[in-house]
Amino acid sequence: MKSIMSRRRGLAAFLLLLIGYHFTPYFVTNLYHLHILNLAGIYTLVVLGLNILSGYTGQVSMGQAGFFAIGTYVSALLMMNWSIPFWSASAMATVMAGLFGAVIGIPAMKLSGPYLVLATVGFGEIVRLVLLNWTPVTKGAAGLVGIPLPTVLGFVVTTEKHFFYLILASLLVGVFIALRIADSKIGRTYRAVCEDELAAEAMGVNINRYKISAFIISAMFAGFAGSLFGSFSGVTSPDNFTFDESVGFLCMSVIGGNRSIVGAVIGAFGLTAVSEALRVIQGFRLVIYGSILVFTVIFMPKGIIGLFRWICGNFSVKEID
Amino acid sequence: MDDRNVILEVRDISKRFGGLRALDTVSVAIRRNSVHGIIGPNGAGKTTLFNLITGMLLPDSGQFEIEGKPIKKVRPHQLVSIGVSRTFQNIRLFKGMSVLENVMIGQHVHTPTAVFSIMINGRKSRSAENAAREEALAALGFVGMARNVDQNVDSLSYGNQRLVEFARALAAKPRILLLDEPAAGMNPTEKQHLLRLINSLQQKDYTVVLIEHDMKVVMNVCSTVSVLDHGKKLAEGRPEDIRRHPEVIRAYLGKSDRGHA
Amino acid sequence: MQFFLNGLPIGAIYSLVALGYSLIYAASGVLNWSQGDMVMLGAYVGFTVFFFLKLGFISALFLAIVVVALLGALVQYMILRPLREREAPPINVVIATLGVAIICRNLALGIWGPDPQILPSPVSSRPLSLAGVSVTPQDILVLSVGITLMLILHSFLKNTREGKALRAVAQDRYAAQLVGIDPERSDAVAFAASAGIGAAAGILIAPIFFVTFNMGASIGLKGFVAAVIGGLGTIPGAIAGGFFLGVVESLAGGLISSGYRDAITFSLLIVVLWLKPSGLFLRKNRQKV
Amino acid sequence: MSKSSWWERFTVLVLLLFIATGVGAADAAQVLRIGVVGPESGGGAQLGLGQRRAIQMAVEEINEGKLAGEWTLEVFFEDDEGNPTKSASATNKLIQQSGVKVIIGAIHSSCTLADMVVTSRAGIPQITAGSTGASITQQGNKFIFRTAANDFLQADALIKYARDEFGFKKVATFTAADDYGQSGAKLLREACGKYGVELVAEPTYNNGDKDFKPQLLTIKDRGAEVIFMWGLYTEAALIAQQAQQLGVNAQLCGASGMAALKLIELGGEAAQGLILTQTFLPDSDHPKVRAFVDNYRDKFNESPIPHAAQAYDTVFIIADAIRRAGSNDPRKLRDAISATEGLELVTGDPNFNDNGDDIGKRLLITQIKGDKFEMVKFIKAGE
Amino acid sequence: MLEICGIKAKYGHTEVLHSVTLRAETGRITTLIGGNGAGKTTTLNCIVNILKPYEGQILWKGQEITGLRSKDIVRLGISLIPEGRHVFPRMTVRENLEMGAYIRKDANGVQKDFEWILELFPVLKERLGQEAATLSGGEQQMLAIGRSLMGNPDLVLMDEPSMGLAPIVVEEVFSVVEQIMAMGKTVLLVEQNAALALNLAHEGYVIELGRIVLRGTGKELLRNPEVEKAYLGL
Repeated sequence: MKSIMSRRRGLAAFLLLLIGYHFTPYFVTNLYHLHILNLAGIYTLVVLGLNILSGYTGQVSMGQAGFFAIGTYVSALLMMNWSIPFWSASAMATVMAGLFGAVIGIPAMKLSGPYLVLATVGFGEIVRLVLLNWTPVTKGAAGLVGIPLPTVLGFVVTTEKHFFYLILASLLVGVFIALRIADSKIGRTYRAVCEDELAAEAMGVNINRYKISAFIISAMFAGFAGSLFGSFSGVTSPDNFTFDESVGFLCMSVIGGNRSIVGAVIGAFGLTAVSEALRVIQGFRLVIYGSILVFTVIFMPKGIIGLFRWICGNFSVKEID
Repeated sequence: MDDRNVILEVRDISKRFGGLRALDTVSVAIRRNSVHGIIGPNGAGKTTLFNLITGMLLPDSGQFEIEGKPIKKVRPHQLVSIGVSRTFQNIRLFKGMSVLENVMIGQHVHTPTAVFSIMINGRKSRSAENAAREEALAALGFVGMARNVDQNVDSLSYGNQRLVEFARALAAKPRILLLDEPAAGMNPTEKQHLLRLINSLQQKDYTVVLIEHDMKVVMNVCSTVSVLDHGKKLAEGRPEDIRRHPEVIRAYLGKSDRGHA
Repeated sequence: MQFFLNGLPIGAIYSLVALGYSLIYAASGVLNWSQGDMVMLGAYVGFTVFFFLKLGFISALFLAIVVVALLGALVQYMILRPLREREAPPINVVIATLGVAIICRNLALGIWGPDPQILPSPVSSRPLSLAGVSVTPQDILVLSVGITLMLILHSFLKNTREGKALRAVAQDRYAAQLVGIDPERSDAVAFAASAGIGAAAGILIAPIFFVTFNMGASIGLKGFVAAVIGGLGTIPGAIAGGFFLGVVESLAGGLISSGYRDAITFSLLIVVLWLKPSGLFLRKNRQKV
Repeated sequence: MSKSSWWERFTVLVLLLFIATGVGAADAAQVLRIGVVGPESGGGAQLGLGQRRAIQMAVEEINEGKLAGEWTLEVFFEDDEGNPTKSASATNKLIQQSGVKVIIGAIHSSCTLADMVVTSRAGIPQITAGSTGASITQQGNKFIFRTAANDFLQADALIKYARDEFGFKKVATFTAADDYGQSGAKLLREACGKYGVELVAEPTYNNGDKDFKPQLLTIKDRGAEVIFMWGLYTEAALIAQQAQQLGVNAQLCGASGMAALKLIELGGEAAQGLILTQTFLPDSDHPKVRAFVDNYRDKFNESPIPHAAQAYDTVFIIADAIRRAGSNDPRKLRDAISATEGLELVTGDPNFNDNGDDIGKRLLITQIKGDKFEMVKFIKAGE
Repeated sequence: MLEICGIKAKYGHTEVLHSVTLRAETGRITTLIGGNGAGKTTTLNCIVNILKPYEGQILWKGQEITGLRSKDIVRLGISLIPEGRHVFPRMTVRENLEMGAYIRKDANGVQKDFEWILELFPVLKERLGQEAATLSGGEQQMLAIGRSLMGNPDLVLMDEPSMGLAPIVVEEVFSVVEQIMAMGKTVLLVEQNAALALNLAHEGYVIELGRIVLRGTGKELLRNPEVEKAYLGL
């Protein structure tokens, strides 16, 4: 079975890369660079979930910032108001985001294309507006200040370097789970639902259940990422969760390569790095950023991972995602 | 007809699309272990009948029974558990997926979805996955596509795509298999192969319902043939009777002179 | 009553923007996320014509429509046609139009600066009182020009060769090719018409809401909501959806809570989508231009 | 070295590269690097770009006039798009990459709060010239200073003035649903209580809203005689216009956030008579103000917004602090800033309290007449 | 005269035409018959370049038209009446007919053809103001033919005009096909109803799996036992 072999090879290469990445703090001593890597790591978690949702089941979401926000606020409020430890708060935030994912998944059963996009946009905006206006709980526009730092086995995570390892560990788990989902019966069924709902249904797939479950999974990824994000930033406010943020997540997923877990990682790191690198240009920075988006989707229709696959030709990177 | 021998009964089914009466009080009884052909000119309502049986359309009136049990408001995906699976007239494979993956989807209801086990790559999920793969490979082996498992379905010829779809429907382990023009796009060799497959299915305790244009196929494998025309059942009987049925000939040839053979 | 009337002018603007979405969606199946930024560019071009070329309001309106319409056609030919030729998935088209929006917005920021600009109203701003409710001449202007534009668009689609070709492409792209229509050209016409209508909307609201480089984001989103509520891809739906949204917003803001106004609007939208995905104002199946 | 693995060598190589590109380079003597964070694109771009221009101007003036003693100021700008995450990244970049020793910014309170996490960890003083959110200076963070106008004094002065001068009894507030607007709303509410006027309505709006008629109609129905706005000038101009259209006769008042000449331009006729508290008057005879406004107009061909004046002053505070500290050590710099006194600047005589708030700001009550603000009352600090 | 020489075409990765060669003589009816999925419609789509053949040549009146844009092919007088009719559903019957003349500039000629078509299909005359979607299947087929004739084509390609129609309507449609031919136009008719088509046609081709397997005059093919077995099979 050739595919299994090349898949193993691809996975091994990818894991080797991650292990290499593990040593990053030894040579990236610039805290700013480390900070950006950490941020990219958190974004990657969101994009992993989104990739499963929009890449595998074809349900495009432009409201992912809403789930991200729910994760951030729920875990932050639990830690601040009830002194719940980080990991429990994070777990509850993840579950809460998942619940909202289920709620949004219900209309998604009936909707597709632009209608679903708009429903998710609406969801993201509703979340942001509620955070902004529900002042007694969310502190409104001022946001939450002094979100506690996470504790891992009694060790308080404080510096960028500490966060680097916490985020890296989360990322490894996240990538592993995403790969497992993508590479299992669930991922296969998602792709089938995306390719042909009718045929999938005729083969006994309960498409509604699968569509909702994809929303739940993506929401949980975003929710967990949100809980990390809150503690990482120390403060949070509705300004973090605008429509533009959701658009950014979607761009990462598509630019990296929709329907590819490795692509999600590449997209999140790549786009975060590009948008920081463009700081060199002061004036028309975002004009160039927009142009990059346009050119990529025209000339790399399958994202960066598609380009890799094309270059690698026979070496089937496709198999590892 | 012996009732115990009827596995699928269609009773007085009607369906309209706008002004068009696609099916008009059609009744068909399918006997266990038979190969039942449904023929008729284009637009006669054959595919509509399949779509109604599989729950993809809801009938305006009438009902279905499988093994004497009425099936009402059953969602399409639940039909597989009841024991019905189908192929499509315009091949509906999952593009961008491999042959094996396509057929493994057919196994969907027969393997557990062990969510937790999947996430940790546990033994339960691995054994389920292996079982699904074995079943899918067996189905592919049966239709003679075992060599192409890793190929993308896009790259197959029409005939082979039909075979993959056939294997996918078989992998769902149905009691009743609905085949919508399985021979369309097949060359004579492939058709022969298909005929053998359908015949051997009959011996394996399957019931096959078959929509087909190719009379050679129909005449060779079907034990009973129902003829639809403009939403109505025109005739039903053994193939050799049907081909001489004057109504059927008229339906197929219109009022034009057929010429002489 | 006052709330209801207040909703009408802004409703007319939403209708115009929604028309743009629907026209493009019907013709080419593309959801153009840069529609709102065409509104912004229209307002800026109008502003520039008015202040730097010192031409009147009417010529500003006219020139803005022409310039932005050309830009719309350019977007179709430069960006969407290559995407279609490469058979790019719909999500790539979404990202491409979002990219266009980002480019437009920040180019405008670079060219016209961050400060809001004002385009003076050609009519007096003194309110008139009619039967206890006050309306401004500008509101009346917005409504009348808006409705006129809708009528012009309607007649363009009904009576001109290009307009009919556009409808034909929208209804059946394949058959349209068979009678000799170039669908890419029709798409360009749809983009141009949508951008032109958007530009007109921009000029109309410029005296009321000012001109800013990021005005396109919210108005674009609202126009999209209006188009979907009315039934995406239909002309009457877009118009009805726009007015409906304008009035609902005004009522929600006035009677329930202004802070949650948009949240209410979006919740309503999700409910509408859930109950009637084909839009509020149209029978099922009755789709497209 | 004989046993060093490849990645150790690689690490050294990368480190050398970073040093070569000046990342870890030691500061050249007598240069103080200042980092500025603010929104130069996105919603608050007018504030961010106003801040950039004023700071650029101040730095040039200081360097030319050797006003910072032996020190030369070097300034680095970063855009945060009004997004707290990007703001924190930008601050990180300024500190780690550009090696700045003091940060000016940000403008959105949410961004400033996010930046403070970074600056306090790094031990770098941060001065915000724009954020007024109450929580910023109430955290006991010793590295944050604020040169924005003091909102408490403004709210207090406005309510008192409205009561004493016009005898208004029924008032309404109409505030932005952001940090700035909501802290203003709270202060106004407290001031109303203090001066015994009745607050009949407290509607809010979201930034970027265009239609304020529903809220204005509510205010009209409740019979408010005066409306206190707390937000930015674009919205204020729209509110003024729509109030006029709806026939709302209440007196309009606002605070320094909206005090820009652009307000007069955008608001047109409807903005006439609007009463504002602000920290400087563009038409004032005060020599500092004159010089600032004239230079700014010469350079950028437009009038400065109050925020620009505050940012401009902030650079002078830093110049003064570095001259006194004689070292660009962030801690010494911090101490020097907190000891600022006796400077006469465009918006007042800066003087920081224990929280880091500038309590030396001038406060003027002005009214829009024609195309300018006219002073109607001067309130000295601490009054 | 239309000549197709060895065209090959793919949908995605699947080759559907393996080499199709046929010719349609001027002023005659040529028919192409074959089962579902044999490549009949694909051949027609290749002629008007909706699907681009990747090999082979198509000549019209001796001029190569392979790879020309669809709209230019239409201008050369080739018109396809598609399978499933594809009338513009939300346009009135009149508008549909007008769209047929999209490429024409001669207003007088268009008007004349318009009147002629209404004579040909009296039923359309009664429904000029009605939206095409409200027509019955047979009426829609008439409209599709009428729309095509409005372009004054020299070559009419018809794809399964009998599909889904009642026998009596089919008869009407086929009598129109004869009238079209009588006007000197060239007709290439694709049909699944082989007996009907072969009875009408001067010349017939049998296509199977993307290959032409038989050719002959209509009468010859009707009597051919191979055709008999495969397509009439009764």
